[in-house]
Amino acid sequence: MNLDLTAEEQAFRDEASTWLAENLPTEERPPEGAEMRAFDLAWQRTLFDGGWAGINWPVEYGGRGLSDIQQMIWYEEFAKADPPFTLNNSCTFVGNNHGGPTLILKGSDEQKTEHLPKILEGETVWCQGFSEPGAGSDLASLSTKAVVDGDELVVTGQKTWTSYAHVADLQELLVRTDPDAPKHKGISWVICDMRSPGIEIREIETMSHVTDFCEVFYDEVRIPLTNVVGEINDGWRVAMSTLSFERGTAFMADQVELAATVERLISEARERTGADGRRPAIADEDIAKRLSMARAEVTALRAMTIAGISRTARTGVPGPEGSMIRLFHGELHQRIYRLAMDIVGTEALRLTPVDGEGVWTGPYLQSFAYTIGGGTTDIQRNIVGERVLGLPRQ
Amino acid sequence: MNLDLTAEEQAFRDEASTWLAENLPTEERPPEGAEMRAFDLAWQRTLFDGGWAGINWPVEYGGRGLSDIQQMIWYEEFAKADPPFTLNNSCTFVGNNHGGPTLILKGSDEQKTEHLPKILEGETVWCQGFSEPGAGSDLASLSTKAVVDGDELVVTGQKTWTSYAHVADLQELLVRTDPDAPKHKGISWVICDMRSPGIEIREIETMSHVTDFCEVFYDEVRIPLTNVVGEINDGWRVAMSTLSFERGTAFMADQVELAATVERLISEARERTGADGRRPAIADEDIAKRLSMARAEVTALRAMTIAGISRTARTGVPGPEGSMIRLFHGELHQRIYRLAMDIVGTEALRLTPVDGEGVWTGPYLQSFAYTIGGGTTDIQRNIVGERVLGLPRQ
Amino acid sequence: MDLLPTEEQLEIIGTVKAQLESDFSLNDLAERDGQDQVIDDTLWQRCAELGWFALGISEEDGGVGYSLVEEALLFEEVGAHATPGPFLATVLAAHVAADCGESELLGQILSGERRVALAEPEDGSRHRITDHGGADLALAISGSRAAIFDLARTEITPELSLDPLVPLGTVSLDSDPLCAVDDPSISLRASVLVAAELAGIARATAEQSTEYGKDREQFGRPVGSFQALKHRCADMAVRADAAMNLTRLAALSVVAGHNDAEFQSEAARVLATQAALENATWNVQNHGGIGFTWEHTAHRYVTRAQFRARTAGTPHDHLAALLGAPAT
Amino acid sequence: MDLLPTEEQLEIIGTVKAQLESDFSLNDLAERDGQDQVIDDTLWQRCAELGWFALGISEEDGGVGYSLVEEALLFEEVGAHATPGPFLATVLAAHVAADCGESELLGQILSGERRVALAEPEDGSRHRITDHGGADLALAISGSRAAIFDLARTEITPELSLDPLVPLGTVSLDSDPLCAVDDPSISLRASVLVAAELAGIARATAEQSTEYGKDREQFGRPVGSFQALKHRCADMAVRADAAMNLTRLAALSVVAGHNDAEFQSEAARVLATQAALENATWNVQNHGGIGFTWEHTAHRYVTRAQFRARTAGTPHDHLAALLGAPAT
Repeated sequence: MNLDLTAEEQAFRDEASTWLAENLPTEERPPEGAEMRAFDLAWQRTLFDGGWAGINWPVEYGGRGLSDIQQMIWYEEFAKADPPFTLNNSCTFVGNNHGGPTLILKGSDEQKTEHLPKILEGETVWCQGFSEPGAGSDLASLSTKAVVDGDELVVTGQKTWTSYAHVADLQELLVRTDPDAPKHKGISWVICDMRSPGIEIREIETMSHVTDFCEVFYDEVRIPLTNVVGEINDGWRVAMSTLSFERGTAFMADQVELAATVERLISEARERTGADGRRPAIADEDIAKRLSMARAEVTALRAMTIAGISRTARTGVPGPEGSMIRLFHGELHQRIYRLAMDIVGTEALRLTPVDGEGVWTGPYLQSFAYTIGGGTTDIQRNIVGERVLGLPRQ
Repeated sequence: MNLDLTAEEQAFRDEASTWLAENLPTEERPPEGAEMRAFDLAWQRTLFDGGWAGINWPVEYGGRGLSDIQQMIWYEEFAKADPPFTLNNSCTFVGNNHGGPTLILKGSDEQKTEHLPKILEGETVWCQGFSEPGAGSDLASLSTKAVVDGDELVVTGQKTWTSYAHVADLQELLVRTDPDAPKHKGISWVICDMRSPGIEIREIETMSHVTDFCEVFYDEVRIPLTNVVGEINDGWRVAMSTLSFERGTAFMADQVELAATVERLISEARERTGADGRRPAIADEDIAKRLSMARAEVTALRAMTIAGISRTARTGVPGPEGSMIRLFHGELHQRIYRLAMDIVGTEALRLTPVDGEGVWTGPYLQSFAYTIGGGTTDIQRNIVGERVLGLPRQ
Repeated sequence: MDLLPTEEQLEIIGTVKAQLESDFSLNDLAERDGQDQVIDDTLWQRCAELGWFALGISEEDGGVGYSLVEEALLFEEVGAHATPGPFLATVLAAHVAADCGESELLGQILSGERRVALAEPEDGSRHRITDHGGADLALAISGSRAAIFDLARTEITPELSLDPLVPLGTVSLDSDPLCAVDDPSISLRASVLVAAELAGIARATAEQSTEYGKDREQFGRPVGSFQALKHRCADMAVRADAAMNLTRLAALSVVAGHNDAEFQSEAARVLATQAALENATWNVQNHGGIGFTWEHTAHRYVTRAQFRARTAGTPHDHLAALLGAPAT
Repeated sequence: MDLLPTEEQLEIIGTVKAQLESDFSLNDLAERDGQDQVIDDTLWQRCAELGWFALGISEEDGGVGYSLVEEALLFEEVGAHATPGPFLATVLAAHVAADCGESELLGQILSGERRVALAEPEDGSRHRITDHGGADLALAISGSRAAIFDLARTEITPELSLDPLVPLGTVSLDSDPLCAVDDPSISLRASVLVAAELAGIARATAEQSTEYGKDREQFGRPVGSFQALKHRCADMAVRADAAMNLTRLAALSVVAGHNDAEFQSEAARVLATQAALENATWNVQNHGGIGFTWEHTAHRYVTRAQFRARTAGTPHDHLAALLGAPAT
């Protein structure tokens, strides 16, 4: 047990801090469409050129081959740099944190060579095609079907909750290739070109006024069999292997940012007049106690993340304990924005954007997603109960 | 919809208030043993002589045949009279609220004639023999067996959580009379004489230092078949019919008393120095908000109780909605005593009795029982979900 | 003593429900998201004709002659259907006009001819105003004082609203009011009616989650068969039942002029606020991804509950008022 | 950077665990419920011999030469086993004695010859005292000042204790202390050690509920297969994990002398307090009737958590301190 940074880690931190001070964009991120895509890819390219893309990706695939601790240090320095946008709110997220890592683990040499550099260099946008209207929490019951026809798969069906499908080049797509096998055994993980004929994309508006989510419809879409990642019908295992990484480090940036959010909220509560109209909001002990508890909780989140990294460093693979962090983070994120609604008084009724400085109501609406997306908290609690604690399945 | 009391109800309220002022014992209730039994029975006799026993029992069985509203009025007047003991914390509870009402509904004429007057007149103490160590939440899986031998049942097994078994004369006992039938179909409800040979009673101490609960062991205890209430093997239905009354009015006294507790706690918070050592505890907005919310909640409990009475008045039988009141009351009761622990500061570390004036830590420990006894909150939520809301069973 | 609606009251509820479901469907109203005037004149007129603004006004004043109890039943349904529109300010203003003896003004309000927006004092003469689309009057309540202002020559600065069906803005009310009263019964009435609307939100969201639990299947069975959702639905039902019955009790207590009227009203307001916010929030969660979409109505209840929690006083004010109120 | 115990630390944990389970079993200790001296001299002596009081004292001062980190690991196990006894005051007093250069006194404490009760200031010289059975010294901490008093000629007024294994009383400490320091590191250490004990309670109760969920059957299957209990166990595990890891992080931060040491320690204290109280409470509930009995150990964690929540400062103090502490 120690908190020491190695000389290398310390140098990394200094280097990151210096680079960010010089290279962080000052303009806000365009909220939608082609400008958004261009902004996100340009930032990815800037990161790549600066040596900050794929920090914990293997060197052979263009990454820097550094540790998860260094990855975390990067996120911490990014948050400290007071950025005008949040790190994970980018159309490069799936490529960097999900599609890319999956190819590294399970892709063929050709797949790796073709796709990984383009992800890091900011040339392609990936999206995820997992959820379906009839298969939400019960992901494995997905029904989008893929029939082998020669050296192609012919895909028909529908996906939903596909972030950034409307600006994506490629998709990690789960399809049912064997309708007769048990539900976990007949699924394949394929790379789908989003410009293929037969694909129709429809944007879904969310309660937080975000339109990054899409429904994707597939009408006999032809995908080469060479785009299957891993074995055919083994897609569930392919997907699960990367989901553990998702639980491991993908959301670390969110967690680090949440700590900064709590500090901003404390400042807000000091500066703003409270509900009684006479004293600062923070003078109300109820508000003060909740802010204090929020501080303790985001700090605990950091401790859990470091413990998770320590564990992964020993075992090589993130364990199911990552679900505990997901669960804790999702509910904490919501609690913090609900507290913000109580602190800002009648400002709570004025709508703000989802992202940006000193905005609270947009992020409050967005916070509802944190206990739903990527597996509801019910599912996370099942995973913790069964896989971490060993309680019997239902 | 109206809040009017009829002239009769108003007269009843005045009469109750006057009588209580003149007849309420001033001494505290002895905490255990024969003195406790004697005290409880004497008070029951006083009630009977004053015309306050069996307020909503039918007149033909010695009751007053009055309405549930009048029953509630009585509880309210009792609480207002600032009594030195709580009403339900009595060894006469099971006879008055469970054994008696069951006989009224399902007993034979002989059973009614023999037992009902003695309950009202304070001559017998009843206890309940339902729970078993292996059958807690899953009551219907009880295994205490009863074999018919001539005109007797021979009972062998064990019961637990039998309040006041050590001072009881009679027991409402659920036994398995048909081991081969489905679990709900082979149970009988019998009256067991607690002085029968073969009965052994062992007191259980609770975390709140109460020793009213007992384990009861039965070793070939002989009970006349004439003591079966309702049909043999139909005991589950007999038990359920009275459980609905338990949900209906039996705990009304607790609810009324809880409202008085909140007012006492508010006084306590005004008079006592708070955690910061400078101001009254109530000056802390966190404490103030929780007290305010508690006030709203006990008031809502009263509204729900009146609504329940209104519903029963129309249908004749209390519905499953009573479980909503039980659930709400149990958790509210706990919240209030936890709030008390935060208000009384380091006094929270000094143990007090469970019952009495200005005591908080004993009742805090006792409050843990309120979400366990008579069906845990998990079971109550199942009942609400399935029987009130019609959600599918698991 | 009885807390269930009478046959006559059940009929009122039934009529209101039918009307709200046919003419005020959220799917139709969604087209006006963000617009200044959400309820058009025809629709408002119809409400007036149904006597909704006049329920609690005495017959001699041209009203229907019922009481706050029936008004509360109306508002419970308004909440349950997340119906937008200046119902609260209009109903309260009618009572203010009646109190002042302004029969012409009262007539115009009851007939739907003049609509009343709600103005909440923020700082001096500066008010937060809601539901001002199509309104030519504004009602401002501050403590026991209630006043009706003419909006004719007043400029409203519009603002982006958390709830796109509740137009929001700020306004300075500097002119003399058309009429004003000093009457605590107005704010008591406001507490009960807002509580009723919030209780309606709590009830509707509990029902929406329960229905979803019966219909939606995952892992081969209805999601409501899983304890996690089943128990949440049970908790939601309890919250709704508590809020609803307490609000009805409070309305009765106010009408009867009981000593505990203020206590009961504030208790109802406090409890219903919490019930609505909690239930509306859980309702989104219970629906999973679909509950997070704009298309689904779940979010309507969330933002409406946030508005109503801050309508006619803040949660902080009401918690303090309840703690300060004499118990009986 | 690493938050998992080293091999050496795992060995310490293992030894402590084994000792606590064999010699400090709650079933045996239950016989001393309500007695003045719960831990007899032999047992106390054995702890001294194992070096438990000396873990964080430097070797030159006669200690083992580890740090607050290892002390925290010890206290986590003390909490997890609900072990009674004046561990906290003794370990802290050793540091006070070392700070003062009182090597004789230090030696007596480390050897188990003199035991130290904990005195919490209540009003002027009046203190609440705990674990005084067999103690001849008392440690009083107030802000950054820590002082050791001789209890020899002091009268203790015993009081009924919520936790029958934590003797409770009041005492006036009027005499001059044997030694005193003004050193914020003592209260920082106290925060971390109390947090560790509370985190241990949170962990043990999470484990106890989980085990019960696997073993106990109702309705023909293990109760832990029902979502209600399964999800509560998951929440308890998360709370315990958060409290444990944060406490370890705080201990490391204090040892490293980082700027955020106070922040981290107060955060750990605040979080562990809540985790212990919540988990201990749910643990009783999860066990149903059996959890409510005196015989079962579930209630031990409840009352111990209530005590520790108010040991070396109150929840209110620590919440305020955390909010006031600079973030880094």
